[in-house]
Amino acid sequence: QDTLRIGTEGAYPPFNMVDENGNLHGFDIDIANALCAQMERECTFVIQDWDGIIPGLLAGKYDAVIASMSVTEERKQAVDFTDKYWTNKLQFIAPKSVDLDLTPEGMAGTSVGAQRATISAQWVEENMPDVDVKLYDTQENAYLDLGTGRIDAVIADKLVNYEWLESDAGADFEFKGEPVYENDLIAIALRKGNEDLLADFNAALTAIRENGTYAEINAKYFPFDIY
Amino acid sequence: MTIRLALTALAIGLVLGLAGAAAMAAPVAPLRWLARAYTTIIRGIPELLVVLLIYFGSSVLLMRLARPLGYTGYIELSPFVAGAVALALTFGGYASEVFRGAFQAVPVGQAEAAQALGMGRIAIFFRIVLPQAWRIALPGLGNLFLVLMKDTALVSVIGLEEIMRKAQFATGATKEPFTFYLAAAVLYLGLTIVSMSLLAWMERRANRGMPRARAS
Amino acid sequence: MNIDVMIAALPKLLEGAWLSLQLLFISGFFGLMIAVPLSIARSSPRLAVKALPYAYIFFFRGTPLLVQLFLVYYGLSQFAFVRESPILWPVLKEPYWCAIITFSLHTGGYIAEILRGAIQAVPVGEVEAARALGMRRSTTLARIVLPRAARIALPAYGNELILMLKGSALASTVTLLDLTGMARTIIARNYMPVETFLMAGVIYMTITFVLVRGLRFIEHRTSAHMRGRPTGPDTAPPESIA
Amino acid sequence: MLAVEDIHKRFGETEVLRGISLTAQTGDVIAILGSSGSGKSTFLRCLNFLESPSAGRIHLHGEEIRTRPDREGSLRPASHGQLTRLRARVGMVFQQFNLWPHMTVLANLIEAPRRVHGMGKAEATEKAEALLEKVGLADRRDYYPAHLSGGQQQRAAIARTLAMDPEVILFDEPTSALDPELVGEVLGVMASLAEEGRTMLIVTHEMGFARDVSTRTLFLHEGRVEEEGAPEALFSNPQSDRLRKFLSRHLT
Amino acid sequence: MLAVEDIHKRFGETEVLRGISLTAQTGDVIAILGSSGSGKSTFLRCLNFLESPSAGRIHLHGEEIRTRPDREGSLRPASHGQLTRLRARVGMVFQQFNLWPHMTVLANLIEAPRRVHGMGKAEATEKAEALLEKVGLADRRDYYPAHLSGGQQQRAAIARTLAMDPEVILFDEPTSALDPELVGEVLGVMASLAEEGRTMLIVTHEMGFARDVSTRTLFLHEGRVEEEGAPEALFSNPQSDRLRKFLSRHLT
Ligand SMILES: Nc1ncnc2c1ncn2[C@@H]1O[C@H](COP(=O)(O)OP(=O)(O)OP(=O)(O)O)[C@@H](O)[C@H]1O
Ligand SMILES: Nc1ncnc2c1ncn2[C@@H]1O[C@H](COP(=O)(O)OP(=O)(O)OP(=O)(O)O)[C@@H](O)[C@H]1O
Ligand SMILES: [Mg+2]
Ligand SMILES: [Mg+2]
Repeated sequence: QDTLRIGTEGAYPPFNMVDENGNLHGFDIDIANALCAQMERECTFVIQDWDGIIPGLLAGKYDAVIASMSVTEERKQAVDFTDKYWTNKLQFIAPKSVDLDLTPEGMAGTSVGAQRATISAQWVEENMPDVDVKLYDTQENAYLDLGTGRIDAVIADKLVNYEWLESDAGADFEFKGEPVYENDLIAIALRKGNEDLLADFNAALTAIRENGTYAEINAKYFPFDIY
Repeated sequence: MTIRLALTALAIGLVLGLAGAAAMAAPVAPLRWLARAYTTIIRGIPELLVVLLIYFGSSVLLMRLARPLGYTGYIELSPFVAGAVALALTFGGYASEVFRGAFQAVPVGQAEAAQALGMGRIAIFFRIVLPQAWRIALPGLGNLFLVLMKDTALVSVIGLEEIMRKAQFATGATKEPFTFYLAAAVLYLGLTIVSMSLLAWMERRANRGMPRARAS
Repeated sequence: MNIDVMIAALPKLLEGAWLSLQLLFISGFFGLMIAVPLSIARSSPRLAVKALPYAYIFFFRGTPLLVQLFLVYYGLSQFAFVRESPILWPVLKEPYWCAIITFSLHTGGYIAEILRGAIQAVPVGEVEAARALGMRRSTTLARIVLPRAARIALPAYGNELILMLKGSALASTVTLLDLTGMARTIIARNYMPVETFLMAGVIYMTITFVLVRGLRFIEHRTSAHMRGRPTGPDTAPPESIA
Repeated sequence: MLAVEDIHKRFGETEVLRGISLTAQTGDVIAILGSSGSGKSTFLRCLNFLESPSAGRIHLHGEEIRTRPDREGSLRPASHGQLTRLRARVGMVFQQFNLWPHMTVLANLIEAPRRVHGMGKAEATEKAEALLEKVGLADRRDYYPAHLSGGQQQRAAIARTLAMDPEVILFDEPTSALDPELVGEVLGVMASLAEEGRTMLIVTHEMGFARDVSTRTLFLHEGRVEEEGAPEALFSNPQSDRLRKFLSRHLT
Repeated sequence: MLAVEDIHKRFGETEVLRGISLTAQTGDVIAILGSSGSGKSTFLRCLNFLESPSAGRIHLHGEEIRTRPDREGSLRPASHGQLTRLRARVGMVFQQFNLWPHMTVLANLIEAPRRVHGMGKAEATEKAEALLEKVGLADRRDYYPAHLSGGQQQRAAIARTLAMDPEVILFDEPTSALDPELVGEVLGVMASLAEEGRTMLIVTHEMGFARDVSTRTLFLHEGRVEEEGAPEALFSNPQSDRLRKFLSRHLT
């Protein structure tokens, strides 16, 4: 059997990122490696910018995308998804010194940063029409602007926000309110019609959930269960 | 990587640029149209698109061609080749314009003298017109080369690692965007120092025999 | 290929194109304003005069536009005094002005280099004639050197404008919804990158085409003195190598 | 050798040449006189198609230069191969010299013989040096044209043309930038070329030379041959008023 | 009016001018003869600092042009303001014409009067047209230089200089591209300028003109004034061998 080529972004810590030596690591990578081990297949990683990650899959540059991709209706038209391998929640963060009224009316007129082409971006645009949404290419840039006060709040995946709040730069900021969205399932994307591969992945996912490998990886990154 | 890619694209692009400029001044109308269409279109679409078109387009095309032959796997142009071709095409389009301007600035008498001596068109072009136009074209070409060097960043989209891409990884890893973009800037500046010194040297060579106006 | 998608995207894309055009023309104008004095100083034989413009051109040609844009947009805002300044911050807070400032400085460096080459290509005799008639340096520059240089530089300047048009796509990285930014936002929702980018590409092409035609027209208008003379049938370079 | 039939040339509205015919045999030296703007340079330039005539035929070395009319009504050469071949046997010295500024004097001289005749570098250099000696420029062989005086440039331009050993030579005011002493020398060189049997057309303001060396003299006026004939006859007994007026200044 | 003391000029190794001195009063017409490459053009160009002399002093209109030596040992003008002011009163006609190709003949003529003297457009145009009439170019006022014949370009260059009404005029072979008839006319114009009391330095190969119009004649040889004096004396009784040789061709 050929090696399985897996596409990922490498710019989404702590899920997938590249260290100083150019090596990929992170939650997604560990999961991917565990799955490959479970399926007893050889895997290689292909790094691809987020914007081109689905086109790259469709063009056959790689066979699966393990890049913390949310399952959405639009995406389902283009690709097939496995079962979820973690669940994403969206939550606002903002400076500790301000109070945010997280209703659509209360947020009207504020500017909120989000990463382009993410569920977060889509969620604010749909649920808070009067908010001035600023779209960033990378999550870091959104945090930078939050730090300088160009924007009032950032909406992003809870886990990503958590990571940033833990860092020095995030010291003056905190989560605001409860997660606004909890239905964001994260799964592996495959080209349509790859039924065998889909089945293999799902089987492997169930297996690592059951044999404790998943919990081990989870614990390595987060103090709480993210499944 | 950046340098090898840039130089390869430069070499092909210069040839394309010369050919384009020559065709735009050609007495044959269809050739002129072709050259104009080339420079307008290639300059009209974003470089990124050219890169993607060549890279993904070529693999789609190659696979289409291969399918009837019974091959169903995935084929692609190596990112290097695809990148070099795409960047060369782009460079060529812009360089055509620079050369065209430079050719126009060479006094006609120069070519006429060569014609009157019975020199062929190719000899006139390479021995008389080009060396003089070259001098005028160099600053514009230098600009383009520096742009080209930075365009190599676009190739990262199709998976070739190079400076900018590395900077982005480093940013992701350390959360200090400023430092790393600055580092990338410094690296590019280093490459620029080399390119600009080379260009200055070429200009000095090209300017032999050409008097310059004094400030007084 | 889905035509409906393309048509649905059009109004938004045109909105983005309008921003792109603003960025292009405003920074194109300021860039030229920066470039003219810069190129004049840069072509001076005196080291003291040409050192500074040289450094400027060197920096702005030598670093990627994206880096420059990030330095201005994210970099400057890192300094507390910038954020607290009542003059700087209202301007630098806005991505729009950050983009305009960066693009102007950037294109200024490139245009300066093109102009410098053209200034040095003006035959000495013509400059000497002006000096001998008692024209001041500024007059000589304004009336003889720059008009001649402008004509020589025009095709390369066209390149620079088009490159700037496309460079302006980077504005999308600082949250501006220019043509590219708009296209990318639309793609994030419709997952039709091919159709959407194609449509954006068509708009870029149209703008480029109009620019190219406009420049050709200016070229034609300013080259009356060169027409007619090269009636020789083969003053043109050979097409045979094409 | 050279036969020109009814050459016309118009620039837009104005007709600069209005039908000039001329035949020159081997060894003919034809002086062309005429006031400023009468079309002398244009006529020479039409002969080797640097300017496209509007009408007329040109035979060189017994071959007619094939032409086809273009949209604006000028005659373009139909075959570049033919034209290039013929041009290699017709030399021209330009009124504006048109030396190549990016080459030294020597390089200017050896360029065409090497590229056109495929002459070796050593041979071309030797020949060029002999010619430079002849026009008194031996010590300037490694100068660039911009560093030469006007007269030196003119002599370099003459030498460049002679380096091709052309059978027909077109001179456009070849002594305009020269002092009387050098004029004498250059005219001497030209007289010796005539003796070698070369055909020459010389646009000149040197009446003395026209009278002494030319085998025939033409007087152009407003694009037409106003008068033509043996130099003695023309100078001593001009028929037309124009020529008489033209010569008057010189004769006094 | 114009006083030049011991001007030297070297290009790298070669010394082209080796100490030339000269004074010219208002109304003087000084003809400068010399063989090709003797330094005539270089001398004229040094006078208004288009070329930086290596040594010497120049007084114009009673003012000394202030200079300071640069690193290569040439004298640079110390004050550009002063130089520009003085240049406006010294005209120069170049051997290579140096017309501005992007302007029509008329625009070439009115440019300097308007920008330097601040003359109104109408006035400048009127004056330019009168001058063009004088040199026989009235019908070419809207032509670009590239569309003019050699002689027409030369006359346009002369007219451009005269349009500034300079008190001192430097002519570098102003009739080289002209036919005898026009030479006569242009020399006539110059003679009338002399009568108006302008100071002129004329590099020329027209011995007749030098003899008839100049108040003094200089013969340059290898960068030195070989002989100088009243034209009659110089022409009828040359002292040096060089001048005798130089004149011999003309006198025969
Ligand atoms: N830039 C230069 N570098 C080196 N040598 C030069 C330069 N300019 C002029 N010369 C040399 O200086 C000498 C004098 O030149 P100049 O132009 O003054 O001669 P001229 O007397 O005007 O001659 P002509 O009558 O031929 O015009 C020439 O031998 C020429 O080769
Ligand atoms: N490209 C052109 N467009 C329009 N008119 C032109 C062009 N070239 C030349 N002419 C005109 O044609 C006429 C003849 O020019 P030509 O150069 O043949 O004159 P010439 O006899 O050589 O004069 P000279 O002795 O002054 O050199 C001139 O009146 C000139 O203005
Ligand atoms: Mg002529
Ligand atoms: Mg001279």
